[in-house]
Amino acid sequence: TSNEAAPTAAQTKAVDAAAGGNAAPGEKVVIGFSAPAADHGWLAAITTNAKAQAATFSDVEFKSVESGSDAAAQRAALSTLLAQKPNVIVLLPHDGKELNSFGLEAMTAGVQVVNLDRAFPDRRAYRTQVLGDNYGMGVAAANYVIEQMKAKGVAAPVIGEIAGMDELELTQTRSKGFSDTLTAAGFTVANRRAARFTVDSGQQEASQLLQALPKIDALWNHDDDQGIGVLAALNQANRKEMIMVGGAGSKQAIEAIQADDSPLKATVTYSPSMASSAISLARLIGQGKGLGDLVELQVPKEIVLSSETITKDNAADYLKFGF
Amino acid sequence: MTATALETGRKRLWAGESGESVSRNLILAGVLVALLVIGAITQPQLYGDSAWVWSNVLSILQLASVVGVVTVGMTFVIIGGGIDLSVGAIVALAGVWSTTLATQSFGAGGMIFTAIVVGIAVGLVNGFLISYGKLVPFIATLAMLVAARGLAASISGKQTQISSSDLINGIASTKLLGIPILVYILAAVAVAGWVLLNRTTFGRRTVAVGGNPEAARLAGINVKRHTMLLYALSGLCCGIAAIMLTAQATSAQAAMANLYELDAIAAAIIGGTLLSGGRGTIVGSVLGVLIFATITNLFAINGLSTEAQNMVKGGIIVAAVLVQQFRFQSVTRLFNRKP
Amino acid sequence: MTATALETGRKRLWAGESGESVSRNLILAGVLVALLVIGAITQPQLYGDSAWVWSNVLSILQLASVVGVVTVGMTFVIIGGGIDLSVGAIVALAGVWSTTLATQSFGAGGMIFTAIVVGIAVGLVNGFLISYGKLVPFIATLAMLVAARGLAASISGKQTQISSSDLINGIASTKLLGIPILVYILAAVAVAGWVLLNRTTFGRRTVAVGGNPEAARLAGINVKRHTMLLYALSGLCCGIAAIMLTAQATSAQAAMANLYELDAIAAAIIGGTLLSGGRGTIVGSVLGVLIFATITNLFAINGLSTEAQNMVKGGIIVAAVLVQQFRFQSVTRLFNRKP
Amino acid sequence: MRTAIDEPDERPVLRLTDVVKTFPGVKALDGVQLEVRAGEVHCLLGQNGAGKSTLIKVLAGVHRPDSGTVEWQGEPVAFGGPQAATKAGIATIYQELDLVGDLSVAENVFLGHEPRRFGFVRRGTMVARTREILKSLGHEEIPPRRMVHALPAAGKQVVSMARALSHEARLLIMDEPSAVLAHDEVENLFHIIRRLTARGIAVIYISHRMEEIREIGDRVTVLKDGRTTAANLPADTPTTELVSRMTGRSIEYVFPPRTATAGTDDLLTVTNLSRAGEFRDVSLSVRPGEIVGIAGLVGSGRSELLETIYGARRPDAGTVELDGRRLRPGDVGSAVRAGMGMAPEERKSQALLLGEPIHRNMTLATFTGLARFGFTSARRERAESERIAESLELRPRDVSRPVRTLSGGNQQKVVVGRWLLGGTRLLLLDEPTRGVDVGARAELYRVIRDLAAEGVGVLLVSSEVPEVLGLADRVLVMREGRMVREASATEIDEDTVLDLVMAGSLMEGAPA
Ligand SMILES: Nc1ncnc2c1ncn2[C@@H]1O[C@H](COP(=O)(O)OP(=O)(O)OP(=O)(O)O)[C@@H](O)[C@H]1O
Ligand SMILES: Nc1ncnc2c1ncn2[C@@H]1O[C@H](COP(=O)(O)OP(=O)(O)OP(=O)(O)O)[C@@H](O)[C@H]1O
Ligand SMILES: [Mg+2]
Ligand SMILES: [Mg+2]
Repeated sequence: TSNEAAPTAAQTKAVDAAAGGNAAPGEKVVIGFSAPAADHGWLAAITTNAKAQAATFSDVEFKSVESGSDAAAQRAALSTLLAQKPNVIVLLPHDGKELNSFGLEAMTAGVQVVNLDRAFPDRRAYRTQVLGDNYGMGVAAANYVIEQMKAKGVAAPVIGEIAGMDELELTQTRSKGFSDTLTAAGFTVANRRAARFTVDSGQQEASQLLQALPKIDALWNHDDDQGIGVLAALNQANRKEMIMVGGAGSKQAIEAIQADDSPLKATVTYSPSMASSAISLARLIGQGKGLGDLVELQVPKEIVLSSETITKDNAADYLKFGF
Repeated sequence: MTATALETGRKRLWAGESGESVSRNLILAGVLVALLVIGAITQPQLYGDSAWVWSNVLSILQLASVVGVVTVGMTFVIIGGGIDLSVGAIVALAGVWSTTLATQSFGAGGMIFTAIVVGIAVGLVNGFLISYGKLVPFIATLAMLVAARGLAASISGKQTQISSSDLINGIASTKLLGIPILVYILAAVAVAGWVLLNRTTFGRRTVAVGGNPEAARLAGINVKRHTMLLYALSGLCCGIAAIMLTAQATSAQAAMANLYELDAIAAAIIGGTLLSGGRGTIVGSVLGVLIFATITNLFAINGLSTEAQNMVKGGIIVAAVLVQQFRFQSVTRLFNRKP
Repeated sequence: MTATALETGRKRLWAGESGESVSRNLILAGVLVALLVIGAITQPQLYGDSAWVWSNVLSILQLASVVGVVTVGMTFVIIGGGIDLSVGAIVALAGVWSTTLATQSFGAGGMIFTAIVVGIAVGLVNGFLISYGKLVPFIATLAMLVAARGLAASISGKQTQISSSDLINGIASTKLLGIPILVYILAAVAVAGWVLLNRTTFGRRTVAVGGNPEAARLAGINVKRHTMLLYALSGLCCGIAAIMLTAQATSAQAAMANLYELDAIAAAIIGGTLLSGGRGTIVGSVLGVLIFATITNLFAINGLSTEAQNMVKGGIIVAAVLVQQFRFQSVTRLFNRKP
Repeated sequence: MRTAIDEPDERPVLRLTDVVKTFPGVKALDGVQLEVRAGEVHCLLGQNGAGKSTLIKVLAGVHRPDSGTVEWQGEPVAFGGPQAATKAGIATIYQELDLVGDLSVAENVFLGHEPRRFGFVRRGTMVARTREILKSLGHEEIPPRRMVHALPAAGKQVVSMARALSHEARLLIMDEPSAVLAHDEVENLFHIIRRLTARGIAVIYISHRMEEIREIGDRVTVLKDGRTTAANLPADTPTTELVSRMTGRSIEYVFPPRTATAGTDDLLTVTNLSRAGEFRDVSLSVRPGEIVGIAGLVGSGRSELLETIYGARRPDAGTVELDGRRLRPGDVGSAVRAGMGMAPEERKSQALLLGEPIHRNMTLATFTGLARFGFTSARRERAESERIAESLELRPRDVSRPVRTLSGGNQQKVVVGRWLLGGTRLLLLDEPTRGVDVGARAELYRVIRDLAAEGVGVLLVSSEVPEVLGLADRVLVMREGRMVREASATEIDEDTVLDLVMAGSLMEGAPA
């Protein structure tokens, strides 16, 4: 999160002409793009990244439809997009399962689909999926917490969790990764509140969580954007006793980790740079090319980005990825 | 002559009811056409392709279909003097309930049955709380909104539940004579709603109960029972919508049909339904839904950003109602001209 | 004795208003205490620590403060016969506008000024559309909801804007005599609202405009101008709330204050404000907000899952209103006992 | 400033010349002349819909006339709004009570011109002045701080009057002030009017009751179809002449002769019916073809009794039988199915769907019976309604007009007409002629008699004793919730009834 809207250069990647054949302008590719209406930083970054990445290619025509509040609205927007017959459609669905049928419809109509972030259950519904690792995020956050608790010698830590929008399946997956890993280490989540990925909901839920748990050893917050509110709540309640782990990897969060003056000690990534990658892959798919470093002639079916843990030690490396 | 507010109001009163609603709906149809024309002007290359135009019209109709069905039920509730904030939540609960593994094991019939029974049952609870518990409809259905979404989340374990019934999913993907089944369902519900409102004793009671409940009661109408039935009817529509939405998404989820209550209420009001009850038309409500769907479509084909969309959308809503309001008089005159 | 609806109505009519609203509010206070007692029973170890109890009370008050301020404005609008669905959007727009880099460069004063001016301006637009454009309040403010959120998103570029003013952020973190400033603001707004409603011509005329607009007009009250002012007042409250929320979150964002409109309307109605206008109390509304905040707190300290929370919340809303409704008679009797 | 008192000469304070006011589709005023002198009570007469209320709304600045001149104290004026008229000294008590239920008596009296300081209401001053005004009206028992919705109808009327008097008015307009008042209240009202006129204040008084006009009026102006048909007649002009000026016909303000011979078996039997705080131990019976009238003061519990018999309220004790079959207590539906019908006291709020057309209002209780398999038959409903409209001489005859556009008398005909459609065997009428003009009244009386002649039983409540005596075969007198007398209409006279009825004041029955 930052006050300036432009994506940092690092989140897009102009393909280096020297790196191989893929950089050279090829056949013209029309890429349609759709993501849900952004009401918070991460989603906003997805759209801006995709746009910016497309702009780096002279052979890509980029058509974006933004679409409203729910899956039905997105489906309607996508069908107008499909009717314009692009070569590839890159979409971040509201919900992978809900838009699975659209993927099938598009693939049947001969339009290649690149799914971003929220998996389609049906393998015929997409050409390629670029996914973040929600479960892995929970695992990474839990691992960091376990490591820290062990290091501090806390045997039965009080662990809190501020989740994102609870009705989204991805939130459930993240929480499951977190609690599975904690359980394996003999720990449990003492209290969990679900916020709505917004700063004010983060503040509100965190302030209530703090009431419920008079002492906390570790706190995982799913989303760095709502984390601004969580940190504000900690600050307002004057509670600094715990370590806090964030999620997604916003610039703001990485800077805070680097500064090391707040309970936020780490964040587990879920980078919106995946949108840029998806656009690059879509271009290659449209042109029938493969990934330069891979032996295969075509782009692979699925790419799952790993969730990395940013701490004070490696924060400098990640700062440029912060959104 | 300066026309004061009162005078305008009076004028409206003097217009024969049927003439009034017909002219009101004509204006709405005009707005709809204007929106399509704007589409054609801004995207001439797309509108040049007649196959595309046809598919675009179908896509608007499909987009409108689910909210349309919900709005028909909502229109009855509002005409009857109530409001139902829980429609979106009922759709979600019915959708989730009908896509549990257990329900799906009974096949498409079982799923449809479940959705409809759940819809009606929740509607009856709303109606009971309002009629016999004497709760304000706003509060009763707001509470139901919260509770039903909670129940839907707990049934689904907050997972998206995939519908594996080809029959159900086919509702969204199959076409009959080139027109998707979803559109037929909307048409059927709208026609049934129209007949029910205009041609049956149930419809007459609805207008009476919403227009003057005390008068209705003293004329021997069982106002409480009728109110219950209205919410059950809205629930039934939500059950049908749940199946349609599940078919479209080939899945159901506790967060589905989010804020449909606002869409449905707004469409009904734009369509000329009085929020205070006693007056409204099905045709108007359906036109209201179509207008909203067309606006969404217009934005999509022009690739407007969501924030620009929202700003313009607010403006269009206001403009649509204003046009309706100020053009009203002159059109009304046409219809009430004495021979 | 079986009490019919009519009878209850009659009895209520004969109860002097002040007695009525006092007893209604007493019941609400009772519900509030009951919720706190439930908290104490379910979490005895927490409630054993008096420092914790105090801090918990403060946290409930803080949680209630922002919605509380919005609800005071909403109460005026509803008593005056309207409704304002755009409050959440106004809070977001005012918050976002006051945290742009440009505005922040003027310091805390500039930010507060901006938030308040934006709030009032949007409120005036609402009021103008409703009074002079003759739009139904529901539609006008729904359109404004959509448009203002769109504008907020476009101003912020959908980014979260951090407030770097320590003065603003201090509003949420500073305490005076052990009580957070936010709570003082809520108290000040509520007291000002109470005085305005009960002791000034503006307030008394609000009741007239909402209760019987024709009578108000015949008494020479400029109903249109008064209606405009009511929406401006609601906008002002939203502006104040925007600053408070920005301070709490140390940032602002287009999606903030999501669905505050429903919270505020529900609180006002639970507090005894008639949705049809002409009746309502500030004390009741504030109690309504506190009840909702206490419910949230109760769920948090018991670690209930979101879905269980929602199911129970729906039940509590219904129960609170039912209790108010059925206990009403007996309490009323206490107050109207003949000597 | 010249006051009227200084000028005993006959110069009018108010003069209207050729005033025209058109509403879409209706010429409500079509050349009205009116002249009012200081210190007089000038009565306006006219049938329902003649334009009386419209005329006073023009005077009060609510409507602006299309043409014509209004001269006020010698100067031509054009009021921009109600406030301009009150400022000029014209205060109005409107036909529809213009009070705000959730404001106190004092706040209603001073609404729009509250005594204030820096926007704050000076409540002490306001209450004190209200108390003074109420006292001058002879109603110091009304507490200025009481919410208006807690007052009985007569009390509200007093508040309306107090509001008009709170302005320094030179002209006071009263649009049917007596319609909701009982006999003794009307006396009190006249007392107040006389005191005002003695101070030189002019009063325009509208009423459909001839006796009142004769008692209080000085001069009379008659309107017909928005035109002045007679101006400045003396108040003792014979009724027949006034009526013929109003209607263009000569209608006798008399009751049609009794023809019905009541059956012998009871149609309705009410036994020991009670409702706490409203009425106690009421027993009565009505035979087929019989008209039974109930007289009593406002607040004596007659409306409640009627509503309880009808099932709109649930009795605490007692039974209601129709044709020997007991009705389910508190169930209107079963009463209607058994053949009961009721025209309630407040037709606008209790009986009509104002925005709906006439025929739909007429068939409100019977459309189910006219329907087949739940489908309504618009054709049959229209035909039936048109038949009834014809027999009731409804104006306008076009049954697709919204009821809202009808005058009060015609609205009442629609309400009564509703029960002529089905097989109604017992009709309950609560104040059927309130606000109804002479012509329409005579028609309603005829309709009621005709019904009785067809064997329908009628139970009638009216605050006008002559109406009860003239119409009913048998009279019941109610006082404070009890039946105190039963007599054949021929055995009892008006004075006896009034003696029986009298007791108590306005606030009696209201909790202190
Ligand atoms: N605002 C209005 N718009 C249209 N028509 C109106 C309006 N007000 C009155 N009318 C019509 O104007 C005519 C005169 O009505 P008005 O209310 O002045 O009659 P009135 O003499 O007061 O009758 P009543 O004795 O029943 O009170 C009627 O035909 C009425 O229907
Ligand atoms: N709103 C009310 N609430 C409680 N009691 C009431 C109310 N209105 C009237 N009452 C009481 O009920 C009884 C009957 O009142 P009501 O005015 O209906 O009698 P009525 O004979 O029908 O008079 P009217 O001539 O006005 O029709 C009285 O004791 C009165 O005090
Ligand atoms: Mg009149
Ligand atoms: Mg009565």
